[in-house]
Amino acid sequence: MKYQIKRADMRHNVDIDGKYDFIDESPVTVDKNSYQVRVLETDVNGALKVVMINRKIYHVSVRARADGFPEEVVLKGVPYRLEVEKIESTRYRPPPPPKSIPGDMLASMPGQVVTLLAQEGEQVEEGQSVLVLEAMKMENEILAPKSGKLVRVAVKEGELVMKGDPLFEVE
Amino acid sequence: MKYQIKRADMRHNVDIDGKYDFIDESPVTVDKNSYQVRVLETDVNGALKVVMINRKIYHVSVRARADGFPEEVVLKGVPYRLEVEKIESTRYRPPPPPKSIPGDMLASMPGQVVTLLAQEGEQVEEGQSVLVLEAMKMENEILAPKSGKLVRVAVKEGELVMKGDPLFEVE
Amino acid sequence: MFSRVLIANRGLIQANCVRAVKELGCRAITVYDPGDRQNTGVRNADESHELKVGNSRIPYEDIDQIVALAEQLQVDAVHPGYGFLAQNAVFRQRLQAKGIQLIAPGHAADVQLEDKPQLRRLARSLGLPVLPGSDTLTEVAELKAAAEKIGYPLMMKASQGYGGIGIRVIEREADIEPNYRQIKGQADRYLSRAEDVYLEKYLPGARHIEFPLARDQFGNLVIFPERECTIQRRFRKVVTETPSSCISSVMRGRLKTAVEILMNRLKISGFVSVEFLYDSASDQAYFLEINDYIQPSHSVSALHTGVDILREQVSIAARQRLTITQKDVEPRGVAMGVFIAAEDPEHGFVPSPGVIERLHLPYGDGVYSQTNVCSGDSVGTFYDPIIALVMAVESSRERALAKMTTALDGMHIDGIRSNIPLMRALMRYPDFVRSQYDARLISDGESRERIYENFRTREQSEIAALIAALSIQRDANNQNLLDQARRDSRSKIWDMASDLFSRQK
Amino acid sequence: MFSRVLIANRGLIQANCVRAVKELGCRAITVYDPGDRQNTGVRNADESHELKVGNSRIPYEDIDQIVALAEQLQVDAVHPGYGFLAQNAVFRQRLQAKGIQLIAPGHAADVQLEDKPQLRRLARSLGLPVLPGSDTLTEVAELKAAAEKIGYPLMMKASQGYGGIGIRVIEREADIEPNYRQIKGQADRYLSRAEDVYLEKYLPGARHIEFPLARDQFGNLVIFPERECTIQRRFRKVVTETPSSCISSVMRGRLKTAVEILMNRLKISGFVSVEFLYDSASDQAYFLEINDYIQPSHSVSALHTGVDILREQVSIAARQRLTITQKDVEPRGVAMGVFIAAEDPEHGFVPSPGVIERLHLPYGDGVYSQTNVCSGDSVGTFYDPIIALVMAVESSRERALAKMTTALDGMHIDGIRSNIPLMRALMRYPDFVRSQYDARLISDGESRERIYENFRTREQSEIAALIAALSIQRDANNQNLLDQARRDSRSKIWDMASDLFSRQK
Repeated sequence: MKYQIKRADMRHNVDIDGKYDFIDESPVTVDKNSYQVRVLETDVNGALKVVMINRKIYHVSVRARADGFPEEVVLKGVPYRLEVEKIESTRYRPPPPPKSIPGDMLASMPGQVVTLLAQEGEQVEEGQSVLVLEAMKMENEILAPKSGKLVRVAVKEGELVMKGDPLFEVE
Repeated sequence: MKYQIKRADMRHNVDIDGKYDFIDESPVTVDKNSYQVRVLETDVNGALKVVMINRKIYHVSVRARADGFPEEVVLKGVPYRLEVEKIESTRYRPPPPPKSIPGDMLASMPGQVVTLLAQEGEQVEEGQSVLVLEAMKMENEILAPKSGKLVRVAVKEGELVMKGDPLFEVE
Repeated sequence: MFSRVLIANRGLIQANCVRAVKELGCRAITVYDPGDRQNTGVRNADESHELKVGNSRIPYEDIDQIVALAEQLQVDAVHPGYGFLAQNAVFRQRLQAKGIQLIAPGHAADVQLEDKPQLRRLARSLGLPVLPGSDTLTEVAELKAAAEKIGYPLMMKASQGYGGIGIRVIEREADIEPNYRQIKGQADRYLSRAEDVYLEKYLPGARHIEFPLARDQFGNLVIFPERECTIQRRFRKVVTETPSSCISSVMRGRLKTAVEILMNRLKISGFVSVEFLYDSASDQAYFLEINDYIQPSHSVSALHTGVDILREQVSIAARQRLTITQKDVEPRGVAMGVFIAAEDPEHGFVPSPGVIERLHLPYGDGVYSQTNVCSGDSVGTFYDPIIALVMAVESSRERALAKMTTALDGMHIDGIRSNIPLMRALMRYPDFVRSQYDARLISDGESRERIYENFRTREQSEIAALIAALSIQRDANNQNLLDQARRDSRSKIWDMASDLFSRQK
Repeated sequence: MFSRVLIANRGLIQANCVRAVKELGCRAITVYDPGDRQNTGVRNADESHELKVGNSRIPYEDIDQIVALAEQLQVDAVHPGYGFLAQNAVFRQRLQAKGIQLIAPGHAADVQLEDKPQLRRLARSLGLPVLPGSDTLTEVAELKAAAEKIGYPLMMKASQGYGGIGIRVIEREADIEPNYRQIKGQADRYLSRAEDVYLEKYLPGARHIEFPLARDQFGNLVIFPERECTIQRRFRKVVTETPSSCISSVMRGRLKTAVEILMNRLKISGFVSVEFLYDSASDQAYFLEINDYIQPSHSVSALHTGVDILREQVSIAARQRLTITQKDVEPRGVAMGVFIAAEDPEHGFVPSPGVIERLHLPYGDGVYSQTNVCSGDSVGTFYDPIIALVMAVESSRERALAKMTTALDGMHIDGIRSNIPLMRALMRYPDFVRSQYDARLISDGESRERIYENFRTREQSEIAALIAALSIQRDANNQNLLDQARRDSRSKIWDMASDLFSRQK
């Protein structure tokens, strides 16, 4: 199959032959270059962990969107945000990118809410600090994911939150 | 219960009260000294791994003879060979020490037999080299455990052995 | 010398203090959070005492409990390490009341090292340049008036702040009130006089230079080669270089003289570092503060000079003479240290807790690493996310940079995110290599993205695309196999599929 | 400079070579046994090639495979590290035939560094003292005759031996034949001329001193402070100190001059160390051999002097000039290194394979550790059991010893046996502390037991007895509970028992 993948302002064309399972070294073409690829290790779900490319070992991780399509590849620790734009195949199509940014914010780590910087009902701008969460002895400002009305603030100052707890929602 | 334990040319009298389980700090008397003892960690079989004695953490391991009685205590890595001589209790008695040294020698590690230094049927002295086993790129001389006749040599030069394989037997 | 010393900290500094105290022939006693029982320092101490975990979840900050224990254990002195209670005046007083010494610098009776505005006044009176700023203030109106006089941008700082606590950049008058509220809120949990703040002119383009030094009670003074620690995130030091690459030897001499004057006036006894801001545009340095605790970066100076700084520190506190002279610390080459933290620079340095599946530290000629974790350990969220210090020593800065670059390329932490990739990228970033940067270099998001982008080559971008495509391809392939299997359950395809899956594991 | 360098080794030296080669701007290519894929050096190399494992089980010694790979990959040079093929003349010739350079010292055409009897003759002709000994011999009768002339005890050594391979102490004539057979048997697997041996007078009371040095193709020579490596087990170095504590500065000067004469005569280009035996009773030193490969102990010299020895070594091989001068390596304090091995000194140093459950390395001011394993790794039986190097630097030997003692007390390996306890005991042993010892100190069983016994205090003995008793007591207690439970199955005792067991886990 042929993939078109956008990374920053570059577009890469990746051509992968379906007949390989990459347990042995097999070729993949990216733009004008050919790479010899071998999968050395995957996790229990089959996600790529260690890949050898042109004889160099890469520890990788692939972060997927909710629909399962990759949105970030971490290569030897360096994150590459990318988007799968096109797949040439009779059977598979990339889904359209999500239309709207979700406005609810969940705690990404356990911690303590030390300061609320905006009130329920207020209008907030994208990137504005809504509250300060302290974890690992450091303050983390939690920003509004988009501009809009702060319809709900789910926590109080001084409250302890666990990872995944809802913090607030912007509409 | 009271224990008498011999270590090198010293005899220690240990007095342990049966009512403690040592999950909390509890006293044990050794000779004229009292020690506060708490068991911090055991393995799945209940064998001691980490013990706090007078507030100092000791990582220990106890090696037992075939009959289950301790013969070596390793304290922060230092081995102490000892013998339980007497237990004052109505129910428990230490068994007599084994009467004869077994004459068969098993491989204590995987390796390759590189040289046989004595032939089957030969008379050997305790401590005499019978064969050389190479493991980890180093030669290990395997000695006769007692004096007697080498009744069986179970391996050939060049042979690979696994841990526990019989090597030879002295009678 | 002391006979019993309590070490009230965790991790690397705990183990290092246990070591130093034992080398001096004292009994090393320590405390631990139940979750820290495996820590090296706990295993090595002559006595270890488990702390009860209260509501604060951080027993190392539990003054009542630690003071009670220190008294009960009849220790002569307490080593606080850094962070936690290292600069807590209440802790020091409580110990003093029990006749127990906190291992912290002694000084002239008429000054308080933790009162930063007072130190600024004193430094100015001795002829040291200090930045325009205010005295201690507690009212928003006063703060606004003082800010007007100093001019924006400026820094608002808790008067007793340390370690990045209670410090904010103020761009305009409207920022004063909310920031004062936030500083007070944070300081309330760490400092005894949370309402005290002061203002200081903000020099965004300046570099941070500090002179570590030891001075004993007999007035013997040794000033170590200065450390540069301009690369910070959230006002915490990430990269340390010694000596600094941005100051001339004339400036170095001038600052050393200033340090000497200040130390003799303050009658310091102990180990401190005197911090300056250096503005390269005007070739002017300003006294900033005195760090009156042993800093994590001290390890870089120890490697550079061969001096056991911790041992000297404990020894001075016990009223011993310094065992080194100025000659012993003359610079020899360049040493560099990078703190590796379990945090995610891509997402505003949020902590990245989790299990370290595997940890590869770099080692080699001139490359030395230290850590307080093992493969298999969990990184929690309650403590400082620093998990390792990587150091390089070389004959020149150019070589030290090359060595640090290769060292960081050879460091891997599987299982959690860390700042390693950012540090690798930083070592290759032209402005850093040319020593033309300031404290915003990695703390500013846009600047950080430039550093990354410089590090992302065309080839790596192609490989990232390849990985993304391969990841879908394999999903699709697995799907194919399973689809076919469902259609023809009598075929051998189930075996093929299960074979494929088992080979992937 | 080279453009592509193949590193044919594993573990710490592989990672260190990958690092050095990358710092020099070359492409670092390496090979690995499939079981070593996680090794740091493999992850860090620009290219890694998996070796096929043949019957020998040690693919790093597979000359055919590695030479073929080196040719196919078009490398300029091969770094052999130490051990394996580092001193294999066949390997060197095979590479040379393909136009590939082995990174090993160059020398005058009329000598062969691996031929030890030849070197002994040459050294004697230059006026260096050598021990009474024989030329290369291959017949038992000749060996007996030569031994008669030299006098017992003596050493029988494979002429091309290295790293403890093919070396035996001979006490009497009857030992000659069996030992010759054993040496030949062992040498057969490592050396190309296994039948060649020579005899040398054995000085049991002597100390081992070696002078590491670098000499480039332009004749520039830098002699590093000497290393003492008298503490050995099975003729392998365990403890390294630099400089040595047993020779006077007059002797040091004399030996340095001897080294200089020898090196200039041999026209060495590269990094070697020249080893002497020093007999303190007669204050006389004897030339022993030239170690023509980078030694594991080089890390101690690198820490002591701040010189990147590996990088200089690769750079000299690439016909570059030395970047250091004699002044750069003047001794500054004392450095000490202890090799930690997964072996059991209580049982004749047998290897102790197994899984490292947890590994705590010591770190601190002046304490630097290096390892090639992680917690959770297995220690196999096919490779060298060295798993870590602990180093200390200090201003004096006394302080270095105190530091190393505390460092070793703070090192823990859970899961396997190691030589750590013996090393802790050694650092406290009066003869070692007073520097009055010889090479038998830890290799001799009785001497080793004395070292242990000195370390076993009355208190520790009591605690050992306590642990033994406690261990039985708990077994008995558990038995009681279960006995009672069987008698009265309606009681709550099952719950108590299962509760007790679950709390123990």
